[in-house]
Amino acid sequence: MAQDPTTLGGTLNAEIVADISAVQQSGLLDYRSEELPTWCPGCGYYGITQALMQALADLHIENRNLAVVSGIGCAGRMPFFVNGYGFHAIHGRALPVAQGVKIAKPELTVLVVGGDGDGLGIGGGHLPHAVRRNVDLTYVLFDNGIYGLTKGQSSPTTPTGQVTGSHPYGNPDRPLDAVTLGLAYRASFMARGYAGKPHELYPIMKQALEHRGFSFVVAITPCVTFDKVNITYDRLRESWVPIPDDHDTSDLGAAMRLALSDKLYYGVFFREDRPTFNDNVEDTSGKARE
Amino acid sequence: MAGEHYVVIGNGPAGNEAADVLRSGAPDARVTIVSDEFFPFYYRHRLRDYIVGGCDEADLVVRTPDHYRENDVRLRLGQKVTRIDPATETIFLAHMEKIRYTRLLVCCGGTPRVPEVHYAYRQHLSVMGTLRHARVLRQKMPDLRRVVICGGDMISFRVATTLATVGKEVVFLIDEDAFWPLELTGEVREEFSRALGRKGVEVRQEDALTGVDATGHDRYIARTRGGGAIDCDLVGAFFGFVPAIEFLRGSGLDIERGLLVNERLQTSRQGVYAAGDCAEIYRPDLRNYWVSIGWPNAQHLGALAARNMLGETVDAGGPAESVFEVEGIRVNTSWWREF
Amino acid sequence: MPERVISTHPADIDYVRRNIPCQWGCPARTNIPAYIDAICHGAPTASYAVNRRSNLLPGVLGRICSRPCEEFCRHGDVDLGEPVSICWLKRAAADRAGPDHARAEYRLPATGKRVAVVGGGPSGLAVAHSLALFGHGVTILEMMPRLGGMLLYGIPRFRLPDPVIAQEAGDVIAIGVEVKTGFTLGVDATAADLLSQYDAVVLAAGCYDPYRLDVPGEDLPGVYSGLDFMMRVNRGDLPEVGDLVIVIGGGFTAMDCARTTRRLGASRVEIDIRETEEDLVVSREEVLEAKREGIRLVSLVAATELLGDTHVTGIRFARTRLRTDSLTGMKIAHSIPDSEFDRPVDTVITAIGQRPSFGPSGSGLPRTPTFDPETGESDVPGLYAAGDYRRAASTVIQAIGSGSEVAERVDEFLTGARRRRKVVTIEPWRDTRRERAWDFAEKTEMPALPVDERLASRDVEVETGYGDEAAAEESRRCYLCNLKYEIKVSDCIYCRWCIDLCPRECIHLVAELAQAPDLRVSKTGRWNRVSAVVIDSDRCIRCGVCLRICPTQCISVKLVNLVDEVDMPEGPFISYPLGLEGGADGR
Amino acid sequence: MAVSETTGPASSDVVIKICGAAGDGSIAAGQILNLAAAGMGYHVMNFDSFPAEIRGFGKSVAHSRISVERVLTPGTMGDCLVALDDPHSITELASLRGNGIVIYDSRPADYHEEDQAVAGWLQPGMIGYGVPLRDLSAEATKGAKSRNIVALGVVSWLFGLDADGFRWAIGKRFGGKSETVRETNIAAFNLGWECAARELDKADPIDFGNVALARVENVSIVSGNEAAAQGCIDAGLRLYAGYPITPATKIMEVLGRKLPATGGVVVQTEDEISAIGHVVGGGFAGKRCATATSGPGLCLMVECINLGVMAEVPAVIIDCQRGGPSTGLPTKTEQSDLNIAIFGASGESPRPVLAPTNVEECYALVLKAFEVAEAFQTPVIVLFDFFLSSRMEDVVWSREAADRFGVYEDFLATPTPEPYARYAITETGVSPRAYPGMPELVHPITGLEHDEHGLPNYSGPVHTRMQRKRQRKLETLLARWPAPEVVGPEGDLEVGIVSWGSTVGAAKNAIKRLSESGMRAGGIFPRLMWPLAGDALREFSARCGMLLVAETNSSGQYAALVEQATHRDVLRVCEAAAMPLPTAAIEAAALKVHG
Repeated sequence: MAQDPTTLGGTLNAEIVADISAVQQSGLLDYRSEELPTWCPGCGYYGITQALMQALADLHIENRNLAVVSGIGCAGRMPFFVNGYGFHAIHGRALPVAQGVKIAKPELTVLVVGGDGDGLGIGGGHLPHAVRRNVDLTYVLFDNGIYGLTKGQSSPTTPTGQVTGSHPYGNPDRPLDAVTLGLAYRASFMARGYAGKPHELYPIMKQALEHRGFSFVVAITPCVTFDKVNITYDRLRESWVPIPDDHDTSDLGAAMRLALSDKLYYGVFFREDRPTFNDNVEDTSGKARE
Repeated sequence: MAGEHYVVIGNGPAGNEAADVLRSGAPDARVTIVSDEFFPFYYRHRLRDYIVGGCDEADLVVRTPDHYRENDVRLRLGQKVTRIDPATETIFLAHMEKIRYTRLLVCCGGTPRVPEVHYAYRQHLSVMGTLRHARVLRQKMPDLRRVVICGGDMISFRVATTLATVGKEVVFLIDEDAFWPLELTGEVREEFSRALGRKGVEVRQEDALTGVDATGHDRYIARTRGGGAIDCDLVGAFFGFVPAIEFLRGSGLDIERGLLVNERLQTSRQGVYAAGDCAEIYRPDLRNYWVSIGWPNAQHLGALAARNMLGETVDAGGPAESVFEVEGIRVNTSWWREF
Repeated sequence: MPERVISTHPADIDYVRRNIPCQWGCPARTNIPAYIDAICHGAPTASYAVNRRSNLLPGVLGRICSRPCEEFCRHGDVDLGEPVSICWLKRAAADRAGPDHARAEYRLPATGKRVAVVGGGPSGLAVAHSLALFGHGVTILEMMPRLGGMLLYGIPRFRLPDPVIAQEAGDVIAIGVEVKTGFTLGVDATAADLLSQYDAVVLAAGCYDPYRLDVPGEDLPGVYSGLDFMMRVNRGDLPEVGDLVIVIGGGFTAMDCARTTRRLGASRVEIDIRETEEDLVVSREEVLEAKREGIRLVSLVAATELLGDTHVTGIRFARTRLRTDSLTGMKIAHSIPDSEFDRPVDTVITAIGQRPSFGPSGSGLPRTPTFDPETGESDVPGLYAAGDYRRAASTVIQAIGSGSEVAERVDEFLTGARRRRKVVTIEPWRDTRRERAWDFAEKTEMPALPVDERLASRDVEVETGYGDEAAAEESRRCYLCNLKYEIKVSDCIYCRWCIDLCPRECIHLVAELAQAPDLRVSKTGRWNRVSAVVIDSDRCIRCGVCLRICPTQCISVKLVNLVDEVDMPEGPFISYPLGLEGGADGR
Repeated sequence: MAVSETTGPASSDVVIKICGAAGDGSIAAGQILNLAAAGMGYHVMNFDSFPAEIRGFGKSVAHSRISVERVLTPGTMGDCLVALDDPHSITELASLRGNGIVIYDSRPADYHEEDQAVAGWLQPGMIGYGVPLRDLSAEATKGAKSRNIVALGVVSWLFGLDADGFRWAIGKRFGGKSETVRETNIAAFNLGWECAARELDKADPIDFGNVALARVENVSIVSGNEAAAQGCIDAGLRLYAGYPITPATKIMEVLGRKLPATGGVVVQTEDEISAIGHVVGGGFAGKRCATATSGPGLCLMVECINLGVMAEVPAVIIDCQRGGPSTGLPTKTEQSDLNIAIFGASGESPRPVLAPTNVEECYALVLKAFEVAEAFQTPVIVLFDFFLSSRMEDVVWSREAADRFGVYEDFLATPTPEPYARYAITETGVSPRAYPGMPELVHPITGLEHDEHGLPNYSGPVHTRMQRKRQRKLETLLARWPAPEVVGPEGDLEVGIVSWGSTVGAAKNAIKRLSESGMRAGGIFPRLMWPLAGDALREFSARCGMLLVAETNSSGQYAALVEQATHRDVLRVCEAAAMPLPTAAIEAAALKVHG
């Protein structure tokens, strides 16, 4: 009967049996809340979430030590779907709030999520400073080039010419590139991935979480509801190229050249170890006590 | 009996009587009536007056919805049961909802029968069993001049005479099966024919319907075995009623024409009972299966079924209430017999 | 996944049982989705050939099959309407198949062994056909002047015209089977005689010995057994029929007899059964057709005595009551004491079944052989039984299915090896693009003659067959259960796009998967319990929407076929369904 | 069928609610229904509620009232519920009349558990029409997504609303889409209509008679936001700067489409701070500029508005209020930004605040706001709310309508050089204004306190003088602005109702009902919220035995101002219940107090 989808058969079934038990044993379900995400069906955010949760599970991050901070927007809903301490803050201010969280309680793993409008539009001014302070956060920018929650207006990363709710004659502005920005600000970890390839995105997420300092991951994702033309699965599927193996992630210039090239690279562009804000706090307090 | 859910399918005399008994016998239980008709419990026998404007819909009502609210009976009107599953004690509704019961009573009455030999043109035949049918007929009434009636169950006599009384031309085709399912002697049959004739109905003996052609909107030619071709505005088929239990097929209940029940009105499946026109019971005195019909019988059986559902052991045996008076002629019959 | 996997894994065979229910429901394991798909794509000859491989007589079965498959068709699941008219589509293929369809796709080298098959009915033909393919020399020994057995003599012409039988029986002979007619077992030769002349003997002599009511008056004039009645009619030796006829029994033969008596002039015909109409094995269409012809059905009655002095004049019946057998769940009718009543009658036909007419006298063996009703093997080496003869009267499709199986055992006996077996082929397949709207298409009814035209002639075929459009329309209703749409769990991102766009809610979020005994999954709405998104093959309509929409392209289609694998000298031959490998069908 | 608050033939005034999960298309269906009905010549009012999630699982209800007469409120109880999904529709049954109609899907994809089907909850007396919406949708468009359009076909047949009118409206609604989309949706409509005609037994009395009134195909069925956009355009808006925020975004979208053709510019800024910055900058440059936002955005804008007040720069800010505080209830209505609009600022920052009461006034008052801003050289805040922003009414544009709120051209004095004082002290408080591009009048402006020439000056006398000057501009405005609307009989009143903004419709209905029940009831409804019309309020108050203030917030923000002005306690009829304050609440409050 309908209640019992029967995917039987020895040869036919071996794979699904193995896969389901793999999912159950992976631990990623521990990072999901009970509520089903309210994102539109087909949304790329699911792919990003899948990769992120796999990474969290791999690193065995304790739920009680996980803080997820977001602003406003579709991605802003993330804290409701994660089994951890979530803070759905206000528009554009996720980074300031998250910095406060991390500085006040350094033992937390602080994950900041938000969309392109939240992070590069209204909150764009906060980004360089979070980077500058090198607060040990993992910031995942869900970049779909659209304002989804308000039903389809142009965002800072909407391609030029795209027709949107706010630009019925085409968006006149040149889109920002989050990776170039992050590199220019010299984020101590700069990477990019694609929502439709969670297998490739997952190791990036893992490295970002492991990195000490501000790690900035740009996850390119389609908005299946409001952009059926530009940033779509069909178009993105073809255009992704892994960062060459011989790329030196400590070479900021090389990273910038990759970011500026016409190709859509995924992987880690740049990373460097430098003292985090909290390191400096300890340093300063040490000095003060002297 | 908290936790019990008594579900009654059918909102006629049997169902309402049963619901009353269940309500008073099990004050804490849930009682639900499900009926596929929107209209509340109404007097069916007034329909023939209704179709000719002799009374209005308000006059048909037996009980208003308030009654059920006060009685704490959940009345689900306009909800059709499509099947039941005694194994999981579930009934399924046409609007695709499942309801679980602990005891179920089926008393959904009958639906007009059209014999298979008339299947080829059944879309042109008018029937009358419910208010819904009656509404259609009432609407057509002003435009009716000539009506052909075939079949010949008890309602047919009443309708034919009523129509004749209001000045419609009525042609009544009577063949050897006409009085089906009544088993009448030749004399009684003659008596019926004469009674119809007296009321102004044209009776055509030994003739039967063999085809109906639609010649326009509500215009038909009724073809008969005797080679007749009757121009008319309506062809009424009155071949009695069959229990409206098509939805029970495949549920594992024993069905002959009706739902077969034992003396306690229990069907072949645990927890499922039947009463009224759709319950068929073996009567040793008649050496036959039997359906007791009519309003008082239905109420009586509904109450008996309810008492059995409540855990009593009450026998529905006893003499068959089967004497009816039609047009002053007394007949002894079951609602329907084999066909 | 490689191009095509061939599996003999029991779980894969079991997959077919559960997921291609029509094919498994067919005793001959006819590849139903494949042949319907072929019709759908305008390849009737391929469709006919796929049929013929398993059921040998598509034209015959397309008319009179008991259709066990349709009972299992998912389109007939609760709330899904009527099953696909699998049987009538078979006829549609047969009506259109070209004359040059394949008669033998493979033929093993000659073995020099000789086998006698007693009986040229459906099972005998099936045994002979398979044994011939295995390379053995086969002789059919038939009692009647023509091949066909019960098809020819037990079924009225208005349901199964003579030329159809002649054509399809002829196709079997055409591959090189010898036929001897006028042979009666126990008269012309005993089983022992045959065993001495042949390497193996298969008894497929059918059931011609009618069961009796065992009530007083059964031998009165005017009382016929159903099978005798039909055989006489089919031989042209018309029995005398009165005006008032009562047929006792509720099987196909009873229906056939009743309908035949209407054609012979009876005006009031009744079929009286012990149980109720609900419980009849014949299809509801068959009952409806009988009723349209004016025949009445009386249930819950059991004849206790046939009345009359020189000729039957009445029947004494008792009313019955149904009881459900607690062990089998079967309904059994018991007579009610003191419920007898009498009915007048002119002619009585008893049609309550038959049994094999082969008694101890016919074997010629020291002791009566016993046959295993499952396998058809006997305790005498080389002696087998097939069809009705093996396991009491049943259906044509069962007879054919059992014929093929017995032939495989005979071959194993003769060669010492099992040379043909069922295997499952699994391979990637393409998008199907079935449309949801096809779900709402009503079952296409079989066109039939008006009742007066039917009754006017004894033999004119009642059902006239689907037209081209009707066949195409009906074939589109098939869900193609041989295709399995599947989500690869490890690539899924749980985005639920497929669920959202799925037209029939056949895709579910599931939590658990219990391994034994069945692989069952439980649905969940809790995000932290969702371990997979799974397509329910039971409800999937193979529209392909999910396949096209999936962001990570993690959905695939696999074609699953249950087919024969034959050990040919040059390597295994797979009876892969024709019409699927491109070419004619244009799929 | 007993119908809603206005009188009129019962059979031709109907409240239809189309309910579904977000994404089921209930809102779109409502829009088509409105357009179709308005095109047929009926009056419509529509007020939808939908969740913040685009899709997902929130409830979404299109609420349309269609009547042969002009409609004051959308009505709370529905006459007909179109159930596009079951769980949400079951909850919506509570706001359906006892003899209401439910149109539901008779063939969903799977069985409902007991009590999960809306059809199972129909009370005796209600009328259910089961139609296989999903199946018909699949037949028409190969998917379940046109169930809403199929349902419209049913509505059309059932209520005798001209099918061609619907086809016309569907054509218009999908005008931008491909021919196929239009055709398949019309096919879906037709299937619904035909199925209803074939299968349904009509059992309800609602009947519009299938006769369209005089067809008005040029009618505008617009929301408050669309009316606002039109007001901006007709006022000669040159620059609109904004940032997307519910429920104000539509204003930007409409302007984005229409403004360029008039030579105006729409800038989508990176946030609201930037948006108001653009507006103040543009105002400084001498152009008419505006922005629209909602509460959270207004919070961000406050410092720049304050700058505009200080530097005396014209600007128009439309605040489409929504439930707060903080991000709050983005898709629910509330009138709770009154305080921030009037008082939100550092220091004392007087500026005019306007509040329209219906869609037509959204147009008129926005248009007028530009004139006031320019005449008095100040930011003007216009308070909308979600209810006004998104509800739709049939409107005919009329510039004259705006002028009933006064004409202020005479304040536009031409500045004279030698020596030019940007902030010259005048009797009205208004100083002749020059802006960049004007020769010989160059001057600085600043957010610092300044003297008449615009130069920073922190001295006590200057600050006092300038504070008074800025305050005096509002007094001038108040004196010029027409007296507030007062309704009801002259003389003493048993109950007087003060209300503002979108609650005025309900207040007027309440007065009507109270009067019908024999009570002497009246009301006063200011559009100029600030400066407060104190004299008018006091005068009205003096006539009233009981003074009620009705508004859709929980603390009674306007009530507090009225209390201050009238020196008496008022009865606060205020409730922030994520929906407009209903007529019944006002009526009940009045009756309760009055016995």
